[in-house]
Amino acid sequence: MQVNDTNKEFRPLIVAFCCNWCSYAGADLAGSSRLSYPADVKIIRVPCSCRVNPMFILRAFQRGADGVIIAGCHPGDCHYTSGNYFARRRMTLLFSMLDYLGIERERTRVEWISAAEGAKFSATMNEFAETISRLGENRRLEDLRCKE
Amino acid sequence: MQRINDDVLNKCRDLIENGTCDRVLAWEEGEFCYDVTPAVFTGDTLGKMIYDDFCAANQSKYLIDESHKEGRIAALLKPCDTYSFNQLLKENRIKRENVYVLGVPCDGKIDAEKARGLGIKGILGAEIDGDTVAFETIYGKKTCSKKDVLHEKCLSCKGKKHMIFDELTDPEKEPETAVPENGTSRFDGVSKLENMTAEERFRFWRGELSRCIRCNACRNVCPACSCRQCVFDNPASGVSSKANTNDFEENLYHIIRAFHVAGRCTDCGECTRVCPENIPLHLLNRKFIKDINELYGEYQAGYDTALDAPLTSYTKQDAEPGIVHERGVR
Amino acid sequence: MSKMYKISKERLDELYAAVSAVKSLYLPVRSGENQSEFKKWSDQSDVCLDSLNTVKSAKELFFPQSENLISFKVSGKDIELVEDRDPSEPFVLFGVRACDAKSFSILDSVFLSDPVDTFYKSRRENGTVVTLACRAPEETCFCGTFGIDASDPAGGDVKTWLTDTELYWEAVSEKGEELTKLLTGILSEADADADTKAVDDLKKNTKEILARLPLADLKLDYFSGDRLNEKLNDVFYAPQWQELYKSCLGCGTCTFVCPTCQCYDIRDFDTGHGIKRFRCWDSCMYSDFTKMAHGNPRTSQLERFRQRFMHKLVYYPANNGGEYSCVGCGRCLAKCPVSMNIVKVIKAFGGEKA
Amino acid sequence: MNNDVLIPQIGIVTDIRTDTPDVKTFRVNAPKGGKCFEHMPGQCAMLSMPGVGEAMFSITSSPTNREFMEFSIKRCGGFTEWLHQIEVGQAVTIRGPYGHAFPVDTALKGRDLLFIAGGIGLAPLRSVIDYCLARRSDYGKIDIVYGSRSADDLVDIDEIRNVWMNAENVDVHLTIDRPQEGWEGHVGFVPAYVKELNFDTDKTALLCGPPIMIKFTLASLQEMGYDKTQVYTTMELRMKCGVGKCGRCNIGSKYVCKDGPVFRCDQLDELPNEY
Repeated sequence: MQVNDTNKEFRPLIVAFCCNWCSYAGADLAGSSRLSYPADVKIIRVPCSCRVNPMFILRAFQRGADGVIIAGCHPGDCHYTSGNYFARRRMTLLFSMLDYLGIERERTRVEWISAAEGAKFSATMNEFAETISRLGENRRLEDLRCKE
Repeated sequence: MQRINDDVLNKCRDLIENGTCDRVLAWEEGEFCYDVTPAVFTGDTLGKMIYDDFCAANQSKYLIDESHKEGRIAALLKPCDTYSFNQLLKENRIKRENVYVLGVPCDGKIDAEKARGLGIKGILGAEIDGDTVAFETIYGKKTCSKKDVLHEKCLSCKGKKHMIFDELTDPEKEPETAVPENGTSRFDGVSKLENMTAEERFRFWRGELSRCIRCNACRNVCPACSCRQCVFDNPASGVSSKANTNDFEENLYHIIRAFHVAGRCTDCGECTRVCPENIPLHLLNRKFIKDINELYGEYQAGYDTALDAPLTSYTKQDAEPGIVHERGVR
Repeated sequence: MSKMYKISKERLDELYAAVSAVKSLYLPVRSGENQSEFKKWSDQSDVCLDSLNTVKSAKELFFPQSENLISFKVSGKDIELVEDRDPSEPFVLFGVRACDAKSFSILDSVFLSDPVDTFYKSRRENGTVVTLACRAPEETCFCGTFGIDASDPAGGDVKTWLTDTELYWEAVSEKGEELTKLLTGILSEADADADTKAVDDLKKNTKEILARLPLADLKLDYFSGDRLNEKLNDVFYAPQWQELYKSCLGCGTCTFVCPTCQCYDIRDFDTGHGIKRFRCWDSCMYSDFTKMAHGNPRTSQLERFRQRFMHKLVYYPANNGGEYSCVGCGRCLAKCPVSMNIVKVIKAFGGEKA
Repeated sequence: MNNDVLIPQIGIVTDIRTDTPDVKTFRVNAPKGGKCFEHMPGQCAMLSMPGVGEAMFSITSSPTNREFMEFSIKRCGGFTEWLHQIEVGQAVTIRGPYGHAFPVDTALKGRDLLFIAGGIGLAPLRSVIDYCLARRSDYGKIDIVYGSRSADDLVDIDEIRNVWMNAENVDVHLTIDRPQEGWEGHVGFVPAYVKELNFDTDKTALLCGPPIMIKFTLASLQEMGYDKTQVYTTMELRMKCGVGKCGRCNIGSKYVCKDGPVFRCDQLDELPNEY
């Protein structure tokens, strides 16, 4: 793991793919409950966690994300019955592959956050942002053309 | 040198003469011993048909088109090809009734590039005698051990048993079960990488993938890559399929391609065989296969068309993605 | 004839270092198992002068696989052009075989004809080409078919020959003389008798091997220059294509390893804060090569396969005084996933001496 | 600065005219006014919007127009889709001119001319027609046959009615494919109409339209006694560089962008039939 001590100013860009039915509502709840989470977390609402295609995740990294998190309904609670079960397998394999290619494993994460878990949403995002800050800028899966 | 077994040739002739088939998918000889080309033969051209230790190509992908033509085609399929054939059947890409699968035995196929790597250059012909290959070259006769010049896919052969066939040309030789040639060593390459540090793995893959010239040979030869239009050929997708622009695009292409065939890849090894840059692409596919085996139970694509594929099924007890983080920090 | 110089094989690293001190030096460097590519030299480089063909040809140094043309900033209705050309600096391209050296003149007639491609031209002007004669041609070589002498490569600025002990060096152009001058402390003058004999022996030996290569008899009579235009349609509609194309996978391997393939695409990449316009190699074997908004004139692989060989053996020669757009390097023979290549095409049209 | 032929300049769209439901005519000026470059009738220009697309279009306006260039463009793909939704003032990039023009100052001079266009195929011919009208005394009788799917699809009908129909020694023959309320002119396909009109054969024909229309009209002309050397047409293939290098529009030993797009029909016979 690379620890970025030299650049204290570094603010990670985090992309969070949130399931419309649970996690996005969880984010809403976090907001309305005045629970804070870093402004550097950019939320992209998806109809279900299984809508997240591996291409989305890689594209996020290409466009400057330093960490990508996918948040969906708890297993068993999927609005579409089983979407998150499929997502779970896909993301497990994809993350394992990224790890295999030497890309820091901490940069990707899946969390199950329900509509009632505003506090969990806030805590997860804070903790993830913290991890990514420690890790520093995404170098191994960056596209230099996209850097300004 | 005779380049086809009489039994195989006669069997094909019979199939055409008795009306079972009207053509045969096999190989045609080239300029030297190794540059054989997949080709379709009719009754008139059967004399040019060959099948020997240089016929390495996986023929099953050609059957997508061939099986949708009129008539019935006999296809010479090696044991490993039958996995891909089965997988394509499962995906409804091949019209089964239009193909007569003629299972041919395989003793491992020879890779001329590996011979060149051993310093055997200017290859004109070869005589194979058991485990020894005697190459006739511009610079004289050179011999080597057959296993030193086998294709990567043959070194990790899944077994000599055909998964599907209408007839075998050599039923005596057919084993009861598929026994991997080299035990479990198929995943040794993956394990070796897994045991490296992330930094080492990153450097390894950059070294390999940076050679990619975006020729798309791996995709076009892959029996699992049978999409009518590939995402990498869609200009609206914003990826430049043929442009070797930078590291990211190389990573993206290979990760997405391997992911897209995960659970469907039979590990036929064609991607590695055709790569002009000798990138060990099988190490990507085998990583997925190994993970699937470890996390969701042993699964071999193309083994049984009735089984649920690992990425289109699930159990409630599946491992969480966090397992990737928990597997020991390397 | 210009003066011949030499340097002992053991001291080649000194030569590389001396060249590198003045200009970037590109030469065949090990890349992956048993293969080589033209790469920039550093003292860490695993140079392999004994490799015959690099995977990609030397054309990449003049016509890179991908290069930036210009960038744009778009705001509202306005567009601003932003200079974004990859800079070209003086360089030396060392270890170019006769076939690749010949390919430069074929590329020249495309890129340097009016209107000149300035991207290519500046690299051509900046590049000094040091050729290396072949000693051990392979079965896939057929440069002789195109009148290329692998033992005495033309088309470079310096010719070199590598024996078991020495590298012999002879400048054949002004640029070559300039480079030689920079290396006076490194190169020593060759002996008029003994060294000339060593080079002559090497040439003679190579010629003997070339004469007995399996493809030495490959002839292009069917595609001979003067009758090409009238025969163009005969070749185009010939029944041979119906069979030849069938195994083709439609990948771009042959195109991308070919030293003379020069088709390109121009594409835009949206970086999120601007548009980068770049050009990249393209392949007529790809299904989208001729695709337009309202249709595609070449919808089958037969048509695309035919285009590639028609271009090399008929169209290009018809426009260039009978010169073919192939140099017989044999890369496509070694690399095609299904071993379908230009030699098989030539032979299907009766291209062998009776 | 980067002055390669592949590097475009900026053009500003200063006027947009809706001609038909799927054809708009765009006026393009250099940012400081005037034209981006000079051209001859039949030549093309590469228009582009960075990040959207780049495509080759024939220049519709005549070079005798000193103020601006015009392009009549049919909506039929990604980039043209974009063009059809822009507003006046939009910048585009433009490079050219490319290809060979119609031989207006040589082979066509002093001749009676027969222009035959179908649909958007009028775009390249309009440049020639306006050029000839501007130098009326250089050419003989001018006949224009123009057909389209319906009366609503006739491009820039105002200019046709107000200028061409009133010009000296010019006959305009309009036709539409199917009968339509309010249309009192001829109904029928262009190839048949050309035969019906039975022009004398001492003319030079300039033909442009969809490939199928070109094919049948050429046959009609030949039946009437025209030789292929009397007929010019203009071709379209996918183009990228515009200067005969990128290989995309290669057909036979010709490059459409450089050796065309204007061909005499007998020259087309030498090319393999790939268009």
